[in-house]
Amino acid sequence: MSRRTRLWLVAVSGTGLAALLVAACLELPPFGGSSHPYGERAVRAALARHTANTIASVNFDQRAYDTLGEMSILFAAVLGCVVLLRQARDEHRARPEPAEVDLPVRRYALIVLPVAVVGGLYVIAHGQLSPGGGFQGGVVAATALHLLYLGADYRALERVRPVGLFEVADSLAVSAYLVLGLAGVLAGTAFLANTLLPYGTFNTLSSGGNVPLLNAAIGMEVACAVVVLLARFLDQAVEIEQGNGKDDKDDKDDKESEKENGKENGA
Amino acid sequence: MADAVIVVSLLLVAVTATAAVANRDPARQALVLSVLGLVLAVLFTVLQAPDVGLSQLAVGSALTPLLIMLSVRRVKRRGQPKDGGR
Amino acid sequence: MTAVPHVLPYLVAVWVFLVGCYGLATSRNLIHAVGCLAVCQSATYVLLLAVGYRDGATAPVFSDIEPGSRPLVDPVVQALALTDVVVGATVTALLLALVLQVSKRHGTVDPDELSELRG
Amino acid sequence: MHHLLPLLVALPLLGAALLVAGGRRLPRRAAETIGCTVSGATAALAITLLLNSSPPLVEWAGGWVPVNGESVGIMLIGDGPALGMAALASLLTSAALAYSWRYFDEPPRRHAGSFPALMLVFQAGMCGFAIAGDLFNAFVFFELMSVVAYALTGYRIDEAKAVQGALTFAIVTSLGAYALLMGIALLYARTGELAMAQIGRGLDRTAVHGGPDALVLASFVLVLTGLLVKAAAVPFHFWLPDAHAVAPTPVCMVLSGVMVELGTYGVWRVYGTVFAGPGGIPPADLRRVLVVLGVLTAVVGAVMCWYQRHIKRLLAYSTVAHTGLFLIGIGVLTPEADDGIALYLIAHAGVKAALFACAGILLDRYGSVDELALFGKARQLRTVAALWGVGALGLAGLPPFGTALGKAVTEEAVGGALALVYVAASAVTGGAVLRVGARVFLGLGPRPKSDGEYETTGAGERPETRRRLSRVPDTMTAVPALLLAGALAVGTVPGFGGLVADAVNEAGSGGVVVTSVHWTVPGVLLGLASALLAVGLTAVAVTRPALLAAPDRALPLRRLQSGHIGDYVAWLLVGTTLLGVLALPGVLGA
Repeated sequence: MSRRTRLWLVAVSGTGLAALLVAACLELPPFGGSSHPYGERAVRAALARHTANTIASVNFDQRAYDTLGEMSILFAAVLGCVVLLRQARDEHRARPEPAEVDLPVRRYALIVLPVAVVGGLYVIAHGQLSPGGGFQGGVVAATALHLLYLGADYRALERVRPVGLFEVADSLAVSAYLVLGLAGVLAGTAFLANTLLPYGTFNTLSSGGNVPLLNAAIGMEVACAVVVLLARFLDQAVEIEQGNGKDDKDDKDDKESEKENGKENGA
Repeated sequence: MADAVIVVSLLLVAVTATAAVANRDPARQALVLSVLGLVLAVLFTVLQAPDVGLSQLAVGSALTPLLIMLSVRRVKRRGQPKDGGR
Repeated sequence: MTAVPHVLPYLVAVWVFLVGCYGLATSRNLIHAVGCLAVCQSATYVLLLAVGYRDGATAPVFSDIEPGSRPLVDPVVQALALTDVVVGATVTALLLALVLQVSKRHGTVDPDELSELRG
Repeated sequence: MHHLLPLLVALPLLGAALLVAGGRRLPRRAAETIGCTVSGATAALAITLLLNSSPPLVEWAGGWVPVNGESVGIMLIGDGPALGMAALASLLTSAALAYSWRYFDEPPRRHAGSFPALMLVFQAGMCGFAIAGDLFNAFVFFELMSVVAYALTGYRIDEAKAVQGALTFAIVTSLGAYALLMGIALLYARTGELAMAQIGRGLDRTAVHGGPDALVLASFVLVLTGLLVKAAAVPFHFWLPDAHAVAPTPVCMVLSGVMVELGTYGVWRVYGTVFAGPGGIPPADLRRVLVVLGVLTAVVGAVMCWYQRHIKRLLAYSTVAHTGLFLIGIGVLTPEADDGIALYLIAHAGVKAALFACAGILLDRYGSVDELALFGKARQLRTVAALWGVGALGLAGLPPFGTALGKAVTEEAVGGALALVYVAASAVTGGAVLRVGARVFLGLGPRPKSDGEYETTGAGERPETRRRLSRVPDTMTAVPALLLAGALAVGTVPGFGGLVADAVNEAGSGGVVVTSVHWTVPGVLLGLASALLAVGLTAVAVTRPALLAAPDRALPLRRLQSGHIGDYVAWLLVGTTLLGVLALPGVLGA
């Protein structure tokens, strides 16, 4: 289809869809309305279970099963990226040269890095009390780790970031979440039921029963998943090269990546 | 007051989203997307959703643009086989 | 009454979604297309949170307010949006991984030049 | 019993997590054994639950049982169709894992478990979607199965076509999923609920002034867009041939056999529980939408199927055609048609997966899935040839296959001209498959010639096994044989049809209806007619290729399948608008 035809199609059908959606918007309850039956029930349920942050309660207690699905999506995407961004038959690895970093950049990165990682962990730990939680903190901590790439260099990053270990930790976090859920079934209540642990004192770190545990599992899962994702993309951007004509034999590839993986480089 | 902030951030979201689509160069688009993430985070915060705002800030304005930049770099690197460490 | 027109947030969401679709359909670069898809998705966050907003309400977090003292915005849509944000990031990552492989195998990221699958 | 429902999701996920955790040390054989065991155990669980699903099971995740009819938890449905789809998905996943046993392409280094792990997550996603009783939860599992499917489709990263097909699939389906989510948000705005049944009740409550309004219409259109993209209805179907033709064979078996059908199932479930009430979309409008799209899909799928030479692509188009038939069946909204479709769907899954398995054997043996390139080459594969022929006749609907029984029941329910669509579409797709068999396995007729430039050839593909097979391993022939036997059993085991019908009727919105599902004389005759027609088409195509070769008239249709992502997105928008237009009269009339 030519670009012109496609543009016409998009214009015509887009107009139709826009008309439909705008008509629907006019029928929606006015913005800022006060009818939220499910929301009010959720708030009551959260208070009944001593969880100060209602969103954490919805995510890790009332709709924890959704979060299970979401966590599996992240897990699957990481697994998918590991598979898709593996070293293909006709590629080889090139060790990146160490490069000089400007001193201010290095200082900045090295100062911000611990702050950001600790901040991420703090955000994870307080998920059931204040805004934040496993997702946010996990992403922050994992992204912060990559400041090391900015501040020092790729090899330094590789030393503190054994990707394989993070993959294992990722799947262990998933298992932990599942096992916590299955405990409910074994105890005769329902899957992911938050009835086994005491709910604790409102507004303290250990309140909410299962919620802090599930939150921690998610935090670990997200942090590890993001580390692995970024590692795969960095790998592609920095290390893996097309085997321009050389067509490495498999065993040679094997050795090279084994070396990469053994982390025995003395850089 | 709060209403005015909501209106302004909504309009900013609309404008930034349009800019993100209109920017046909992926590297520049990644920058616009990170601005979009920031504007969305502001909007969510004024809509009283700090949790979502925080994750949007982490994901939308840091992680996604970072992934896009890395991909752009990889795609650009094709054709020029030898390249430095960063 | 509020100063925010009743439908503006919804219209913004619709606009963002349609703009993203337009960009996706006319994109000349697959990385750009993935970015447009991310724009489409941000429409869903805006819509969800706009649906859950309530005039004069505060965030449903009780670490610093008394329960029952003020009206609260809907926490459920926030949890949904949170899920959605994470899903969006992972899908973007997977799509970019596929784009990288397309660029390696086809030597281009212009959808106009991909012509192996047709008919 | 109902507490075990979430295990359908948790069990395979746990298996996948353990596979990845042990990935580095796990030898390949152990990983595959674990994969097969977990997948099989889940299948057994699904079947056990299915046998206990009368009256339907309901589970509230987290133990949030409703108080005064209201709950904050997530509802899982364990009725006949839900558990049936979960069992079907689990069985096919097990079959695919058994098929790939030890012979599938080498796994990524030090990630021996990644292929079985992905398959297990895929299984979890499909089961979760099937048993979801909450609209947002359905979206989450929709995304889960889509995300895994993208990764599995692009699994063979050395193949240019594979990564392109996977990307197309990913972009189109993701856009559909976001449309679905927009629809869910609109429904939430209107009703303030997320459980499907509650939303349906909420719509009825708010519709006191009578009938649906633009908001209901828009949410219906958006939700259906997402589901129909998955189901691959025309014009949302373009991603399917591109993805299914290039995905690894074991993945194709599951994608074509059950994932696409889950989209159709989703349409049935969502309409029945959300939009069927007085505040939803009137039945006449749904009928118009689904029958028009269904006929369009069946015709386009069948015609395109006939003109393919890439064997896996040909099978993919036949899936499109059958999706059309399923949509017509659920669109007429009679309990008999629902029963027929349920049977048809089960048997079709067996037949289609078996055919893909045979195509995979060709690929691994000869390094090609091109009808013309393989002409007469596969003469010595007698067993595979027999399986292929039987599968083709099953696809065409030859009694006593389950496909024929399901088709016959549906044909009687839809009646008239629509029944002709069933006969024609199944005959053409069955005939196309039979034609491939006659040429490839028997070398009948003159050597065919390429008939145009605008096509995808299947030659020069890399086998999926480590090296070309010199001998076909037993697992690779046993799996399609078993699948075909299953499809045959659906039609022949006495009482099975009645069981399926009871399970479907119990779950349907029409209350308790007693339908009888059995072979009738007209049904058998119609089945024989389509099988004969398929054989006739094959005979003509093989002996006089010029007569049925691609005429220029089909070229415009083929040009639509351009492989261009922008085009597909444009078609998706067109389809969404088309849905709106088709369903509009009910809203205007209200």
